[in-house]
Amino acid sequence: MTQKLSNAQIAWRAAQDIEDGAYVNLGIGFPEMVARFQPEGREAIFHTENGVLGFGRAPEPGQEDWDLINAGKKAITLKPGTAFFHHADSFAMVRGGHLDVAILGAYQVAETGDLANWSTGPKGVPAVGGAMDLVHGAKRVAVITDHVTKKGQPKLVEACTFPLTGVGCVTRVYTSLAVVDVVDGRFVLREKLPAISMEELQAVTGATLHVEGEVGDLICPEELADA
Amino acid sequence: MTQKLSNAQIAWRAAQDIEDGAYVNLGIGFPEMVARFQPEGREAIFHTENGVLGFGRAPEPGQEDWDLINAGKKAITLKPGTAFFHHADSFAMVRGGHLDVAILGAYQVAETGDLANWSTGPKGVPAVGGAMDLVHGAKRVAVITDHVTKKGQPKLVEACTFPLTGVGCVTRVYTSLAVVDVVDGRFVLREKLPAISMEELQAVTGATLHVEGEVGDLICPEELADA
Amino acid sequence: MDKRLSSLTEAVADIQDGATVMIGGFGGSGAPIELIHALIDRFLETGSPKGLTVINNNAGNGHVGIAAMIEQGMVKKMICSFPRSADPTVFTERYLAGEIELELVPQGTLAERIRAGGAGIPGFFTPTSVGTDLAEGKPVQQFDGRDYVMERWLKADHALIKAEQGDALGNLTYRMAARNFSPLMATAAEKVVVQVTKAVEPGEIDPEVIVTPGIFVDAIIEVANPAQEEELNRAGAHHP
Amino acid sequence: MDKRLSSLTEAVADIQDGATVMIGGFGGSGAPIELIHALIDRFLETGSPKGLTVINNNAGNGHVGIAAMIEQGMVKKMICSFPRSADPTVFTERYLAGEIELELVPQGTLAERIRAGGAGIPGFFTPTSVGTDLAEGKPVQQFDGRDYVMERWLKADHALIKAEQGDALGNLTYRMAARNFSPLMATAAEKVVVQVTKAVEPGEIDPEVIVTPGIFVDAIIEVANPAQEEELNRAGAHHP
Repeated sequence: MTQKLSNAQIAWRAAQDIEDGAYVNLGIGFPEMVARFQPEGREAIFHTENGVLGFGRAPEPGQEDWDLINAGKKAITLKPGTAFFHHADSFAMVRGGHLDVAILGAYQVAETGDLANWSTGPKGVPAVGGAMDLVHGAKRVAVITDHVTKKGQPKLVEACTFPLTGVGCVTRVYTSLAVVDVVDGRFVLREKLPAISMEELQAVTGATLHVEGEVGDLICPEELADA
Repeated sequence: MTQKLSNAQIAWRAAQDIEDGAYVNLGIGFPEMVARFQPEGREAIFHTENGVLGFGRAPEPGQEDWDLINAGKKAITLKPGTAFFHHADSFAMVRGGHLDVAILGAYQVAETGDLANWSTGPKGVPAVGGAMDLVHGAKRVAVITDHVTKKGQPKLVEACTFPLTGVGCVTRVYTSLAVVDVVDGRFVLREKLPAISMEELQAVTGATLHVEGEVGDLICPEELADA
Repeated sequence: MDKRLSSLTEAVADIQDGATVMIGGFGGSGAPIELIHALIDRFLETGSPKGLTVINNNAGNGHVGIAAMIEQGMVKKMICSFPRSADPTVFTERYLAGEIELELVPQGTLAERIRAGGAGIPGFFTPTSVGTDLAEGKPVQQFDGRDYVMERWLKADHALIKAEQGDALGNLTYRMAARNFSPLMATAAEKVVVQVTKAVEPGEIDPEVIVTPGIFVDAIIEVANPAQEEELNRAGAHHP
Repeated sequence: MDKRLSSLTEAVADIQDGATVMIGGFGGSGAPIELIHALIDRFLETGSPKGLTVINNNAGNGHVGIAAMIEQGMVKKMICSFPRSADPTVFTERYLAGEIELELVPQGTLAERIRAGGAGIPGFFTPTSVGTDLAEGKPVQQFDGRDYVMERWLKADHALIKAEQGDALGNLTYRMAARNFSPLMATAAEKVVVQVTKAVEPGEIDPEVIVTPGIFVDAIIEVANPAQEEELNRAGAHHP
């Protein structure tokens, strides 16, 4: 089992579930990539914690205005309809349930929907940012992640061993091998790579994958395989 | 004892204690009159609950813009430096202790500093507005009032019999006869009309008036006597 | 995505019997008169919506706007800080007759409860009303030696508000003191409908001066030259 | 009343040892570099202020701004949400050596605590951090069947912030995402000093577009062409 989705392919798959006009927050780092793959004819409106709604793509190198950045401190651009606001209003949008979707990275996701994505333990400098707010604010909290860690350990688990970001908050996980929903404290497999068997997938998953109805084929654009 | 200050004179006296640059909220009705009497060389900045700071005087009749009003729904005007904001920000100014002075009317003030100014009992339609916020927000809460009710009952009392607006909030009362401070649960007389004796004043006051040091003469401009 | 509607009728079509409705405005400034009157017209035609709980700073003035809603019998309960006005007869009579409920809330607490509803804060502590009748039955807690009352968030099914400019994405500006509660109400209702004096394209409003970002707004309807409640009342207007 | 100061030295003169200081900015956007560097210069000359508690979203980047304050040993404690950056070495080394304290606060909770400090709300409930290590020791209360953590207000002795325009009365506008925490911090500190890129006369800023009304501001100092922290760091700048 060597085949798996690239990060771009995972981000592409997550982007397919975002509806036209949805208000979306993308976590810093890998999740930011989701913005690149909005399906034709749909336009999401992106929110960033630091007070910008409806911003545009990254500027060309050299064209950055460093007062116009996202939560990852990357330069962004204006679009018609962009709005600025302060941090309390920004998190009113988050905490008040005004965002349709938040897409975040993860160290671990538990079958209960618990998420661990801010700390791998007491060593080093802890940093949480807006993740704990987002997981209890957005109407739908999804995770994009490799299916396993770099050392091959499952990231989908029965219970998180890393410090929690939020309890029972994740409803869908897009991994490098599968799309898995959290339903009533269980993982329910929705899609998997055609080339991987149920047994192989279960073997790299730390909790039981349930099947309810059909399991779809997880097929992403080939040209993103190396992206 | 027929001599007493006019409302304009009481308002004038209260205005003398407002420092240059002070942020001031004037209760609706009689207290609004205080704005007319800013001493030469001083300029207070007036706040109104409905989201305007640093506004100007009433417009000429016929020049009103009814989207530019104060909390008493009276038309006001712009001045250089006027700012608009929403109601939550407006009461953040109030509750957060950013106002230097609030000047309010009263049904009764107790020697404890308790204020009753919103309801005279269960009859009729109750209405509170922003008074309960102001009494616990402004750094200094002062009252302007006739010394007695229309029926001659004392308004400065040992304990309010009307429903309270706030507990222990008033620090100075400007009446038609005297200036009285609330100090440690006692009324301390600071100024009185020269023509009234201590005994006469005490007779129309519902709690003991204490004297600490000199009692000043309460002298207001004669030309305001009929205003 | 274009949040612009084409008619006032459409704008108020989905408010159900028994709904809680926040209505912007402080006195006449910011009152969305055309939206309110469209709602009254719907009620007069169809008998619905009725049994409404209305949240506004006041309880109507004269015989237009919220006063007219009350006059028509659409309102079961008012949540407000100051149910008095130049002509509060409509509310006063029904209140004294026991035909309308009143939840009286200090003005700053009303504003903060609405903000809390929009910001996902179910409860907060305020010094306002401590020791008064309006704190009765509410938890009191001490912080740093001072007593505070716990207040709950306030949310609504609908908000009807008035703004100055609105773009197709729902970004809004307001006009002077007509701003008041409207930006808060826009955050605290399930469905937020805004009458704007001028509908514009996205990008026409400077991003720095947007007061209500579009995320809070569901629909906008342009009402050029809107009526001003105070002016209607000074002219003795009635609706209908 | 004119809140304009004539020098940066004057602007930071009254910050005492052990003070709590809110500093605006999110990463480099909105960081009041000139005010911070004036404070560092004062410390280098006089040995004061030291033992500061600094509130900011981050904990400095590179060797300018807050990082330079930490590097000079002026900071006892950081209250922030994200003490990481492109070059967090200064904070990281001191933190791992136990030479600086850290109070880590979720970003939305940090913003709301500051707002609460400015708005006279001593405590509020938030769903953020429920069931996590960051809720340890905090009261939890259920509302409508869901758990919430009680958080306390956050106030400071001083706020140092950066704005775009400021008039003599202290009315402010900001520039794009440089707004972030600054309007909140302006409400929550005893003494608020603002470096503005352009100082103007009252009336020059449209009353509709003022973000921070002057009531929250104690002093402004014009710093035309201010440094941008991100650009300083990309150029490898150090202060001093």
